[in-house]
Order: sequence, then C-alpha cells, then structure tokens
Amino acid sequence: MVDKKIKTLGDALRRNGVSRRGFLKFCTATASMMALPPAMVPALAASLDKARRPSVIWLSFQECTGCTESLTRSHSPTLENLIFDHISLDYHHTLQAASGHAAEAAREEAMRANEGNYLVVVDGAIPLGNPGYSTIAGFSNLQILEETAAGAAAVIAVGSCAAFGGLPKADPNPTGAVSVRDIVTDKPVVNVSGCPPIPVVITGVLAHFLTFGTLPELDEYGRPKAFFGTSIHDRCYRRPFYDKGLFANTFDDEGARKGWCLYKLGCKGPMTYNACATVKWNEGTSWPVESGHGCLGCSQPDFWDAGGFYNALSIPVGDISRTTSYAAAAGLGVAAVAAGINHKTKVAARKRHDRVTIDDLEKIS
Amino acid sequence: MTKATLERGLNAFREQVDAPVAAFFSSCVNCGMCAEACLFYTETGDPKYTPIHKLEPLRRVWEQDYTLVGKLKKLLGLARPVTDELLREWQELLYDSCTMCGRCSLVCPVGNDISYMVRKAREGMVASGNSPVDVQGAAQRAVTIGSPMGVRFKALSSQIKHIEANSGLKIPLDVAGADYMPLLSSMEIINFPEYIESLARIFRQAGISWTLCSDAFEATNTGIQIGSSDIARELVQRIVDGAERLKVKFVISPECGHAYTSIRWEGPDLIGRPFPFKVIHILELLDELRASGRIKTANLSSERMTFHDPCSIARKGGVIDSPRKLMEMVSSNFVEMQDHGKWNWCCGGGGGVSAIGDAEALRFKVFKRKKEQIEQTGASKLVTACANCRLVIEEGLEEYNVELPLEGLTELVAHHLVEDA
Amino acid sequence: MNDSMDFLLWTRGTAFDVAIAIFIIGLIIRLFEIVSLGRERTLAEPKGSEFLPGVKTILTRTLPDGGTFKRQPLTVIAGYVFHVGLLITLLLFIPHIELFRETFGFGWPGLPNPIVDAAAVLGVVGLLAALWNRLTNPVMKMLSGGEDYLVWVLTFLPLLTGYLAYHRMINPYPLAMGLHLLSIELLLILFPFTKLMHTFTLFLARWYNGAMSGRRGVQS
Amino acid sequence: MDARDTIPILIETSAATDGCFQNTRPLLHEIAHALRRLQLEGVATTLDLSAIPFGPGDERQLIDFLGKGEVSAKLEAMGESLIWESRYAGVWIVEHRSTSSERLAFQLEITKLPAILASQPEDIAESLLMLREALESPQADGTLV
Repeated sequence: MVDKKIKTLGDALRRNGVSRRGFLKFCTATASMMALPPAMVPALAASLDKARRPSVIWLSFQECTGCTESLTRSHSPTLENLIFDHISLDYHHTLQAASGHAAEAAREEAMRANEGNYLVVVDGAIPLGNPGYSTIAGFSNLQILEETAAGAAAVIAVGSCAAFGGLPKADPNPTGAVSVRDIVTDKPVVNVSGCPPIPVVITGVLAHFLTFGTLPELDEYGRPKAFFGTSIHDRCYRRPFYDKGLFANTFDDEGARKGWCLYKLGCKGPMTYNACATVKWNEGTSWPVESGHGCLGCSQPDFWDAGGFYNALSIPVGDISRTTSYAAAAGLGVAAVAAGINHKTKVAARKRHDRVTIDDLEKIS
Repeated sequence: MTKATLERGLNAFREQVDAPVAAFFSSCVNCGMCAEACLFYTETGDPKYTPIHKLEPLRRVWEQDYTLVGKLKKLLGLARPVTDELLREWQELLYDSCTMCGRCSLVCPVGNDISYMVRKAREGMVASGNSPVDVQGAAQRAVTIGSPMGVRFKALSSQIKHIEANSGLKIPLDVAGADYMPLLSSMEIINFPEYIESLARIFRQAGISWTLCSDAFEATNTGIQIGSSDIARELVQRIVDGAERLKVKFVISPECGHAYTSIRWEGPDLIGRPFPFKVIHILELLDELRASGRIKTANLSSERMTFHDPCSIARKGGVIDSPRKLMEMVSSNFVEMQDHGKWNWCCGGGGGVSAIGDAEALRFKVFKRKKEQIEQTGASKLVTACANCRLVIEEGLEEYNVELPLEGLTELVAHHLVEDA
Repeated sequence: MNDSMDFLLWTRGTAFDVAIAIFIIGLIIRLFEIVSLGRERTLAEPKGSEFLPGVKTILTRTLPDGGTFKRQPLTVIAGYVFHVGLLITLLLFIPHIELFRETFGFGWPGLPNPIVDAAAVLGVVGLLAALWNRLTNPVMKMLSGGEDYLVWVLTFLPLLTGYLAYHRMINPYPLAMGLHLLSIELLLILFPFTKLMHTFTLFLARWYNGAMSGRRGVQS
Repeated sequence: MDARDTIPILIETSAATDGCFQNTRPLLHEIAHALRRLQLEGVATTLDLSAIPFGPGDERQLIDFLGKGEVSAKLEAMGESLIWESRYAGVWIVEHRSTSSERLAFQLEITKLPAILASQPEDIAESLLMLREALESPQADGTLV
C-alpha cells in the first residue's frame, strides 16, 4: 500500500526513486495504453505529476468474476501496480481481505469520507425481476447500486453485463437483468464493455480519471472513444483479404491456414467496436482473429442474441430457411384460394357473355 | 338483350384477360420503349400514342378484378374505375392510332405482346359500344351483304366473265373436289382484278386444280378488325362451310394481311374445331411452286424494286423469306428497305384504320415514315402483297405527291411467268 | 428501440422474418393469380414449336433491338447500367451469397469487394440516370405514376444504404447495416404488390410472347 | 521473443502468409512522409506501433526492413528500454520494457534524437546540486573522488 501522506502520483514516483527519464517512460507507456496520441505525452506528464489519489468502490452483481480475472491478469504489471497502487480500492468482494460486516463498513466509510469524489466500478447486471435473485449482505443489487452511486463522482460499468445487461439479459432474460445505465441516470457512467473487457481499457479509463480528473470522451454506448472508436473490422490485419474477397470457408481449409478473412465463419468484426485488433490479449500475444476465430461481437449490446456465432453477419437472426418454408406453405394455401377466385371470376364472365351481333354494335344512348 | 353497354364491355374485358395478359401487365415497368417502335408516336411525337398506354382500360380491369392489391384498392375506393368516358376517350387510341402491326410486341424488353392485348381490348370496346362507327358499318355490310365493301357475288361473277373473255383463261367456280380454294378480298375484286387473272394464269401453268366458291370468296374479316370474335366467327364459318361443301384440301389466303391472321390463326379457335383443310398464304404457295420447279419466270426486270412487308403476313405471319425468293424471280434489281422483314414499318392503315374516316388525317401524317422508307431505297416500283397496304400506300403517296407505281407480287410473278401454251 | 444495436437486431430478426414471409407469400399469390387465368387452346395447325422459341425469346429480349437503341439510347443504357450494377451487387457480394446459402442451402463464388463496390456505384448512377430520364422523357413522364417512383425509391435505397454501410459512411455500423436491412425489408414487403414483380413475371411474359410467336413460325 | 515459439504445436505458415498482410507498406509511406516533414520543417513525429493493426509477421518484417544503424542505446529506468536508430537516419525505434521485461510501449520516432535520450533539465539541476554537495563535503578518507 502507498503511503497515505503522498498526495500526488509524481510525489509517489519520486519517493520511489524514479528518474525523470523513468517518469517520461511511464508517461509514454500510459499514453500508449490510453490510446492517446504520442503528442499528448508532455501534457500527460504534467497532469500525471499532479494526479491525486481517488477512492474506488468495486461492486459485483450478476457476474462471473471474469472481468476481475481479466483485470488482475492484466499485462504490464509494473504499470498496473503503479496505477492500482495509486488508487485506493476500498471495497472489492473478491480482492479485499475484510469480510462480512467489516467489508460493508469499509464501503460505507469510503463513501462517507470521499462523498462526491469516489469512483464506483460495477461488474455484473442488476436483476429487477426479483430482488432476491442477487443480494449482498441482505441488500439487493439495486439497493446497493443506488445507494453507492448516489455520492459517486462517476460510475464505471466494467464488462458487457454491467454495460448492457450481458449474459443475464440474454433472451429470455429470466431475472429481468438491466445495465448500470438503466439505473444510474444522474451520474456519468462509463461503459467498458467486453466479455471480458480488455484489461488495459479498464486501467486506461482509471488512468484518464486519475490524470485529468475527468472522464474520457464517450461514444453513443457510453464507451471511451479512444478504445471503442473504431470497429474490429477497420483495424483488422486481415481486412485486405476481406477487400480482395478471400475468405476461409471452414476452420481447417487453405483459407484458414493462410489467415484469410473469417467473415463467412461468423466474424462479427464489422459491427463490433473494440480495441482487440491493436491492443491484443494475453500480454499482447494475440487476439481472437489472429488465433483463427472470428470476433463474437462481445463488446456490443445484446451480442448473445445477435444470431449464431458461426453465421455470417449478413445472415438474419432467425431460422430463415424455416421461415421461408412456412411462408411458402402458407403462400401456396392463400394462392390456391386467390387462383380459385380468379378462375371463378373468369368463368362467370364467360357465362355472362352476350353474343355480339351487328345489331348491338351501337351504344345505348 | 341487344345494344352495347358499359357492363357488357367490362364483362368482355374480364373474359379477355388470360395468363399472358396478366403476365404482360405484371411485367410492364413503363419504360416507354414501345413508343419508339410505334409510327403513331414516332411521327407525331405525342406520348398518348405509346402502345402500352392504349391498353389502360384493359389494364385497369385486370388489376381491379384479378389482383389482390387491385381488389383491395377497389374495395377502399382508391381504384380508378373504367367508365364510359374513359372508353370513349380511348377509342381513338385503340382504333384510329393502332394498326395492330405488332412492332411494339417485338421491342418490349420484358416481352409483352402488346398487339395481342390490343386485339383483346377491342372486344371490350365493341361490347361497350365504343368501336368506330365506320368499322361498325363495315362489319354490318360484311355480315349482311357478305363483304365490308358491299361487294356481292354478282360483282365477282361479272369480273370473272370479264377476265375470262379478255384473257381466254378459265376461272373455275364451285368445282367440288378441287384441291385449292383461293379467297379474295373485296379490294381485289373491285380495285385489283388483275390478281384473279394472275392466279388463273399461274395455276394453269402449274397444273393446279382449283376453284372459287360462290358463297365463300370474301377473305377479309371485319370481325377481327373491329375486335369481335362473335362477328369474326360468323364470317369464318362461311369460309369453312364453303370449303367443306366443295371438299377442298387447301384454302388460299389472298394478298391481304389480316385475312391471313383471321383464317390461318384465329379461324379454328373461333369455330372451336380444327379445319378439315389446310390454310396457306398465296406467297407460300407460289414459293412452293417455285421451289418444286412447277413455275418458272423469264425476262427479269432490271427496274429498281423494293418490297413492302405487310405486317400481318411478315411480322405476325412469319412469311418473310417467300416473298424475297419470289422477288428474285421477277427482278434483277431488288433492294430492301432499311427496316424490312419483321422490322418493317406499317403502311399505317392496317387493323381497320383505313376504314375509319376520322382517322384519315392522322393516317396521312404517320404515312411519312413509310414514304421516307420507300424514298430511301430509290426504287421506281413498290411491290407488296396486301390489297389494303396497296391502297393505303397509293393514297398516301398521292397525298404527298409522290409518283410511284405499285404492284402486287402475285401479279408480278404472273407477268414474268413462262407459259407453255 | 433506443439504440442502433437494438435496431440492428430487430431488422436482422423479427423484421426480416416478417418481410421474407410477406415476400414469399405475395410472390406465390401473384404467380398463381397469373397462371390461374389460363391460356386459350389453340386449334390452328402450328407452323413451329412453342418451347424452344419461348426459351429463345426469354434470352433474346435481354438485348435491345438496334432501332430502339438508336432512338432511346439513354433508356437502354441507364437500364442496362443499373440492372447490371444491381445484379452484380445483389448476387456476387460475398455477404449476400452467405445469406442465399443460408436460405437455399447452396451458394456460389463471389467477386472481390472493390469490383462489387464499383458495380454498386454503377447501379446508383444508372438509377439516377433512369430517374432523370423518367422525369424528362415525355413518354415516360406521361406513363409514370406514383407506383413507378415508389418502385424507384425502393430499389435505390438498398443500393444507397448498402454503399454507405460498406464504406462506413453512416456511424455506428449497426445503424448503417440496420438501415440497409430495413430498406431491403421494405423492398421485400412491397415487391409482390408492385411492378417489381417484373423481375419474375418477365420470364413468363417473354415465354408467352416467344411461344405464341413460335407456334406461328414467327420470329420474336 | 515470441511467446508462441515455445508452444510445442506446429503452426503451418506458408511463405505466402508471412508478411503478406500488407500492413507494413502503408506504414513505410507514413514514415517517409514524416521524414520529409523533419527534413523541411524540423518537425518530429512519433508513431505508436501498438496502435497499428499488425498481423503475425508484420512487425518483424517492419523491424527487419528498418534494420540497425549506427546508434543504439540502452536505458535503465523502471526496467530496460532499447533505443536504436534504423539504417534510415532519423528513424528511431524505441522499445520500453518493464522491470519484468514485458513490453510497455513500442514506438517509432522520426526525429534527430529521441527526447528520452537527452538529459532532462530537472535531472541536470538535481545532479548539479548533488555534485556540488559532493565537492563541498570532504570525504571521510580524505580523497576527492
């Protein structure tokens, strides 16, 4: 833990014997992580030097802890440590040592002491169907969120469950799960979606808050534009193959081996906005497409209900060949009736035919 | 019930809509290309003469009685009904400005046979009393007198006597058991009796057994032109009766366009049974005789000649090669018009148009196309194979003060015929 | 329906199902309505067969005759450019082929995207020219009614939205693709009840024309 | 060192695949533009390579292409950093690693000298103080240095 007397990040680093070069290197790395342009490094350095230490309360609702796993296994441990060491993580189910009443007391203490300034991080969706679906210390998720968010500076919804409802909300949404934004409407909410989200994106948002004391610019889904501004498709190294019309048709054909585009195998890259293609996963080792599997679209709302993972994006969600066959059957039925009516009309017209003779060529006037 | 009414007309339209008509209307995207194929549009520039537009009444009946959306529109009062007023307005479009030449049916990119539909639409016009009075008169004469021009057998009989006396040829009449029974058009009897003489000459040379029929000589069928199957049936029946009475093997359609359509194609359907005899066009027969060497010609003319394809025979009858082979028998200087064969331009008077007095000015106006076509060839003689085309072209040329002799192809063949006797 | 992803899911889901069902039901009704009217028996001795000339006309009417081309080059060229562009875009773009494969169980090879992209531009240009022609050519102007313009819009929108979506000119992409799908759904729903039906009935029409002519030994 | 190399699974890579993702070429054009800017206006450019969508092999191809020039430096501050000039003068490669050798940042600097190599003013001021202090306080063993 960091000495509580140290007020700014700059102080902390210098106290640890970090040189100016080291600090510059740290800033460069942080800018890169935050996907800020390199030209921003000097400004970042100035801000980071004066960065203050925020209190963070982490709430876990209907979730699988995958987001926390993702974060704690994040690469660049030094950098993470620096950031995390600098925040005061006052409450986190999985990570904190305290338990039971002591844990809840820590949360309440942090809220009281940092009224209006602390950050709330949420992972997991909030069930509205029945408060009993998910409770902590006897309180429903909804109650805890409303209470905790009330005095927060901002809320960060980590993972697609918190951001958009995620798996719990997938059709038919048995628990009536909703996202953080559905509940918290009077505070800025940053969505860091993904299942799980890219860890550096989480730290990137924290770093941004830490550095500038503000939240990053958001897209229409409340996600930081720096990370979610471009689609997977637009940043995909396999894009040239898409443009050339070279596609893998199966997971073990020549196209797959040559690393051709995975569109036909269900890649949802074109509709998915995330930073996987550049930031990559597992210490920058690879990412789904590079590993030969299409993007599932996990950072988009309702991706679970967006059709088969292995169906091309252009294929509708429903069972189209079934719809087609049913419609054809119904069509045949209705058409038979329509044809029958037409036939009847024509037969009737024939029956009504009055033979035309030369005497009735003129019109009745 | 007598007299035409709107209701009878609508019923007739309803009867006429068949699968091809429905397919044609369903396919039309109003591209307007048919207008460019129609001399009534190209020569006047008036869009109302666009062929498909002439079918609006029939189209409305099809839409409102035979399609789901049309019925729904009708139910909601959104459909534009077919009224007496509409039909009156459309009379000019369906009769005065359409010769059913079928050129539009040839260019339609979706394959619509527009002249097929015009023929059908006229059924509704007749039944609703919106056919032209002049054509009504012709129909009445055809049914009561036996010829649209009022030509009775007596007139033919005297022409026969006249020809026999002048040429020494024998014109067989009512000979039972003859092979061929030629039909004539009134115009040939009155204006071009040379045709009858030519037939006699050629048949004598070829050794053909033939006969005219005293109660079935008229080939023209005003029922087809006015668009009434009922009247057309009556007229076709006379020919069938005559041919059956004389037990002929072939009936010869004369140098007349619509006669070929009515007797060759519509005839059996009108009387509801196949003919016990074959129907052949005179040009087809002459070409057969030529091919089999039964007729030969000599002293080919070096005069520059061109040939006008009658629409009903060439484009709509498929008789295109025969006249060309025959032309080569008579002329060493035969030139084609720029658009010929199936692409020929109509004389402007077919399909009953030449019978409509009110349409005369329009007919002369659109004749410009044919006139230019003829002039382009530089020919000094125009040959054709339809008495109606011949008359219309003669009148047209006169209107434009063009001196150009016209001749029927059969006469021309007879003229150059090598005769043994 | 408050965000683009919901919109996309709706257009890829319910809306598409409804549209394709209406399209198929309508299509079958229309074809039955036509065929049920039958054709008169023809008793005249034929001069030729019906089948081959019918098939021949189906093929030959794809090319314009020289006379029409000379008199109305714009109608012919705009028509060609737009139809070729549209058909290439519709049938040879890989994502579209995947949809057909899912529907029919089989697919076919597609073209590289830049070629399809060029075809889409051709399609758009051709359609604009066709509209201009419709508004200025006296014959087309006189013939055209609301339905003709509706059909134009219905055809234009999928090309336009598809082009914008492909080039990611509408953001976010789910909105772009949703709009593209919605325009196609509109097209599908109205297709059987408008002139768009010519896509299918022209084969019937050409066949009838060719067959009726063929029977008479007439060139069609 | 690519972590994948240690996985005992044979990954089929045809010659055609290696570096055929075409993502390097546009980047080289960008470098050329930046060099021109440096030459004419003296403006330096930094390209963050972690923001470039590289396929497998692309990065290696780029680095191989740029090669090594006359200068290379190692920086020891919060872990190791490697800085070298490519065989194209003015194009520098800067790789920052953490104390546990994980890559923190990977950049191309098109500049006369990467800023991080220069001594920082604060550090210079500090070292001056330290040096003076050292000079002013006599050593225990009487030696100056």
